[in-house]
Order: sequence, then C-alpha cells, then structure tokens
Amino acid sequence: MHTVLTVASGVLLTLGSIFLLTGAVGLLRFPDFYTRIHAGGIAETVGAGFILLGLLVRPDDWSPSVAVRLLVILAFLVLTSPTATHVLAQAARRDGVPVWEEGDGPQ
Amino acid sequence: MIATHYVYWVLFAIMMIGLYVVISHGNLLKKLIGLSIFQVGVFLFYISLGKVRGGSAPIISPTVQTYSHPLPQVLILTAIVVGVATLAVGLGLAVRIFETYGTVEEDEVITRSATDPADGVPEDSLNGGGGDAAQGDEA
Amino acid sequence: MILAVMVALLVAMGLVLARVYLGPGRYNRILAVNLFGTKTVLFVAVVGYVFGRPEFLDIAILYALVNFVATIAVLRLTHYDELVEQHHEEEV
Amino acid sequence: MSTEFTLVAIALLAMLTLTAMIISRLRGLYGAAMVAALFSLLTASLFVLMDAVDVAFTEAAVGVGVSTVLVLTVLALTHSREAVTPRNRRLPAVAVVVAAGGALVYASQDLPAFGSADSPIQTHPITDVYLVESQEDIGIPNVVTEVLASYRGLDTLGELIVVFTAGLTVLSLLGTLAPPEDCKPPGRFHLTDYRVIRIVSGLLMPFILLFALYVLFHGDYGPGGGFQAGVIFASGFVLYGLVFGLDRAQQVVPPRVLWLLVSLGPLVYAGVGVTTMLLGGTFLDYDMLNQGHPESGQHLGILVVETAIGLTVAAVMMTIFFGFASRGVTRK
Repeated sequence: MHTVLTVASGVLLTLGSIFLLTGAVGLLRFPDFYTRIHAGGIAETVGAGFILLGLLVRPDDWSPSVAVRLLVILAFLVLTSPTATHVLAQAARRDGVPVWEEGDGPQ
Repeated sequence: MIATHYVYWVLFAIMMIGLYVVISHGNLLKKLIGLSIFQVGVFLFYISLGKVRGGSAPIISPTVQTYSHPLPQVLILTAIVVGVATLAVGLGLAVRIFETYGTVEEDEVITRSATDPADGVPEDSLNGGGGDAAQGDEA
Repeated sequence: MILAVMVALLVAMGLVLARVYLGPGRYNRILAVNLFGTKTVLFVAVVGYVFGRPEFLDIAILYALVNFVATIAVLRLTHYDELVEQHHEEEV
Repeated sequence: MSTEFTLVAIALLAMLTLTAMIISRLRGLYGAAMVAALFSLLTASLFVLMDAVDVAFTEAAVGVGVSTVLVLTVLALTHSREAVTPRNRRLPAVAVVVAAGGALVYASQDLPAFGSADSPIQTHPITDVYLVESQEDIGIPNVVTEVLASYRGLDTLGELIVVFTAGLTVLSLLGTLAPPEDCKPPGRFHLTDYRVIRIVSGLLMPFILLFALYVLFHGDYGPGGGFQAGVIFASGFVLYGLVFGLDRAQQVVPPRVLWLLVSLGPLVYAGVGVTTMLLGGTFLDYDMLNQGHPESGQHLGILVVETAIGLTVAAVMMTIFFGFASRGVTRK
C-alpha cells in the first residue's frame, strides 16, 4: 500500500510539474494576451491540482489536519483561479486589448 | 565570507534599490513604493539574523529540536502592520498634495507652490486622474 | 521527488517573472502576477514538506485568498469610475 | 546549512532583487503597484523559508492584500504615470546609494555568519526564556504569540496605538467618510459581465471571515494572531466593497460602528492592563487574571489582547480603504 501511494504521488507530482512548466513557457512564448492567458490559466490550475493531490496521497508525513488543509487550498484554487482568469480575459476584451493574427509580429 | 554573508549583502542591495528610488524619483507615489522596498529589505535583514542552521519555526513541537529566534519575528510582525498604516498616511498626504497642486511630481509641486502659493489649481486638472488610467502603461 | 517539484516551481516562477518584465501593458502584468501567486501558494505548500513542518499550510490558504483579492482589486480599481458614481455626470 | 536551503534561498533572493529592479524601472505606476504585489509574495516566501511563519502570514495579507489595494485606489485618484527622472537627479542618488551600501557591506564584516547557532542573539539568556521557560509559564506552543502578547505586551500596545493614530491621521487628512447613499455605483455596474465574479465572491465571503476567526483563535497553536486576523478580515470587506459596491459595504459596516471598533481595541487592551493592576499585579501581568492558576490567566489575557488587536487592525484598515475609496465622491 505504502509503495503504491508513493508511486502514485510521484506520478501526480511529475505531471503537475510538467503542466506548470509548460504553462509558464506558454505564458512567455505566446504572441498575445489571449493565447497567454489560455496557456497560463488552464495549465496552471491543472498543474496546481495535480501537485496538491500528489502531496495529499503522499504517505510519509500524512496527517488528517494536513490533508484537510490541502483540500481547502485545492478548493480555493479551483474556485478562484479560473474566476480570476475569466474576469481578466473579459476585462481585456472590453478594454480592446488587440488580438494577434497570423503574420503579426509578437507583441 | 561570501558563503556566510551572501544573504545580508543581497538584502543590502535591495535596501539600496529602495533608497535609490526614494532619492532619485520625483513622483511621490513612486517614492512611497520605493520606501516599501527599502522597508522589506530591512524586515528580511532582521529575520535573517534570527535564522538558525537546521532550525525550524518557533512553534514548539515534540518532533523539533532547534528553533529560530522568535524575537526578530515579533518585532517585524508588528512593524509590517505599522508599515502599512504609515504607508496609508503617506498616500493620504499624496492625495491632498494632488488636490492642491494637481500633480504628484515633486519638482512641479515646488514650482507651483513658488509661483502661486495661495490658490490651488483649476478644477479640470483634477479630473485628469481617471482619464489617463485608460492609457496603456508600457515600461 | 518533492525537491524536483520545488525546482520546477522556481523555474516556472523565473519564466513568469520574465513575462512581468516584458509586459507589455497592464493586462499581461496582471495575468503574470496572478499566475505567480498560484505558484507561490504551491511553493509554500511544498517548502513545508521539504523542511519537515507540513502543518503550516494555513499560509498557503491565505496566499490563495489574497492573490484573488489582489487580482480583483487591480481589475476594479483600474476602472475606478465604475465603482463610484461620478456626481457631476449626473447633473450634466 | 543544507544545500537545498542555500540553493532555494539564492534563487528566491535573485528573483527578489530582479523584481525590485523591475519596480524601479517601470514608469507606469499601475504596473509598478502590481509588481510590488509580486515582490511582496516573494518576500513572504522568503519569510517562510527563514522560519518566520507568522511574519509570512502578515506580509502576505498586508503586502499583497491591503497595500496593493491602497496604492491602486490612490492611483485612481491621482496620475498613474511617472515623469522621466532627469539625469542630473540620478547621479547624486547613485553616489548616495553606493556610499551607503558600501558602509553597510563594510559593517557587515562584524555580523555573525548567516544561520550560525552561536551568534550573540542565539546565546543570549533571553532565548532560553522564550523558547523553554515560556512553555512552563504560559504553555502556548506558538512562541511568537507568547512574546508578542505577553512578554512584550507593552511594546505591542504601543504598536497598536501607532496603528490607531495612523487611522485617525488618514481620516483627518481625507475628511469624514462619504455617506453610503453617495457611494452608489452607477447603473452599468450591475452588468451581467460580473455575474461570475459576484457569485464566486459571495461564496467566498463567509469562508474568508471564518478563516480570519480561525487565524485569530488558532494563533496560539499555529501561525496566526490578532494582527493577521485583522488584516484578513479587512481584506474580506475590501473584496466585498470592490465587487458589490462601496455603498453596500458601508451598509454592512457603517462608519459609526467602524469608529467604535477603532477605539475599542486600545481601550480593551489598556483595560486588561489596568485590571491586572487592580488585581494586585503589574501592568499587563496576566497571571493575576486567574490567581490560583497563572497559566490559564495567561491564556485568557493573550486571547483578550489578541482579539483587541484584531478588532482595531481590521477597523483601521477598513476605515483607511473606505476613506480613500469614497474620496472620489466627496471631491466631486
């Protein structure tokens, strides 16, 4: 059981790190605000979820109080992070932040 | 020397960046932001003095042997809240200065108070504040 | 394993910081600061595990919270006129 | 020092320095304020790394929550772009900075090595008083709370009065708060655009306030305490005001109640001190609160004092925010 959980936690943590890194690279490399928010926002939430779940199933220093807090953080992030990016994208659209089209240079 | 003191030096550098902003920039709000940077440098410096190698947070637990020193943390904890309260006073002063002179640039405030010390600025320059928020702010 | 996550987080933070520097404009910066905030939440959570006191996750909860408040504040206050009615507009 | 610690510390410090440089270079002040929030996040991470969990708590709530909101509110009231710094101002500044930095580095030779366990601060007898004896005298695991509220209670009372005075000063600078009916947002405020954010904020509000209470009362056992709880409470109401309009926020917490709370905190705090004197002890000697059982007297004293701190800090922060935010109304 212990080994299974350790492996599962390792897999989840690796997946989470990969998502976070790709999200960050996307944020840096994509040409305009909307593509960046797409890359950053979604990959970020998924990556954070995987990492928190990975910490949650880690059997080494598991205790109920830690597990509850991890779940609270997860709930908080899942609720606030997409809201924030959604509102951001909407506000940017309303303010007329330009959309990149093929052939434009990077902004 | 580098291995044992690098933290202090980096923190001094941060303090100095803050000091540079306070001295060289004329904008009163930017000065306040610079002051917060300086302040954070000082806070971190205090905390770094209390850190012990291999220590842990000073919340007593049977599994932990070494703790970092709690006293700098107490001092800095209150200092942070006092810091934001004083920041608010500074911001309040900046708002009043803007309402009187129509600008928060130090140089302009000095010239304007030298030319017509008695009366403030016409109403319309006050309303400029909300307007220029719509412009982009590239560095 | 946890250490690798920490390194990944630090690298990602660095990349986001580059976006903060490059901008351009307000929205790219808000986005970057917001994403940086999420990474700090994870960083604080992970630091607890690396240095053996995972019970301090309360701090991470707070980070998630203030990060949201800050993002909303930036969006709201850059459109200040929507928050408070301008009286003179009414009279005109 | 473990290698991991050193590497992580170097990475964070490097990012912190870069962020400070970015702030000093940005001329758009909205951008600078946002990067300042990021700076604060990094600082708080460093506090966690250096074992100062309570400080990290405060810094996150204050630096990212409250001070960003205040700076942005003031930017909305003034100009948001900075003039170019003339070259002739830069040179003297660089000279001063280099001189001061050089002096600091020179003086740092006398500092103990970072993290050394035999530095004067660690070997001073007070360290044992705080870390070992306190567990018998007071018996609360969080030493920072003990030192803050009990051993250095008088000092904290002084700090609380500074916060109180700052709140009064801001009020006297900005005038009284605008009445709620003048702060009504315009009709287009209630656009359906904002439905998501309103629902999510409404959902979060009770949890934020609950979390603030948890931080206040759990401060004895984990990171937390009056200052942190006060700031979190205030940022909950700031969020409410930003999302639902200032008028509704002021209806929830009317200015009259706010001013009562602002002055209640120092009064309660000093009142505890006077009570202990009447009971025959010295000022703020909580042992007197429960004669037969000094330990539970300490617990009671710390709890009351932390609550008083929380009340005043929350009320002052809210007063300041409402003061700045309604300034736009009274000015027009």
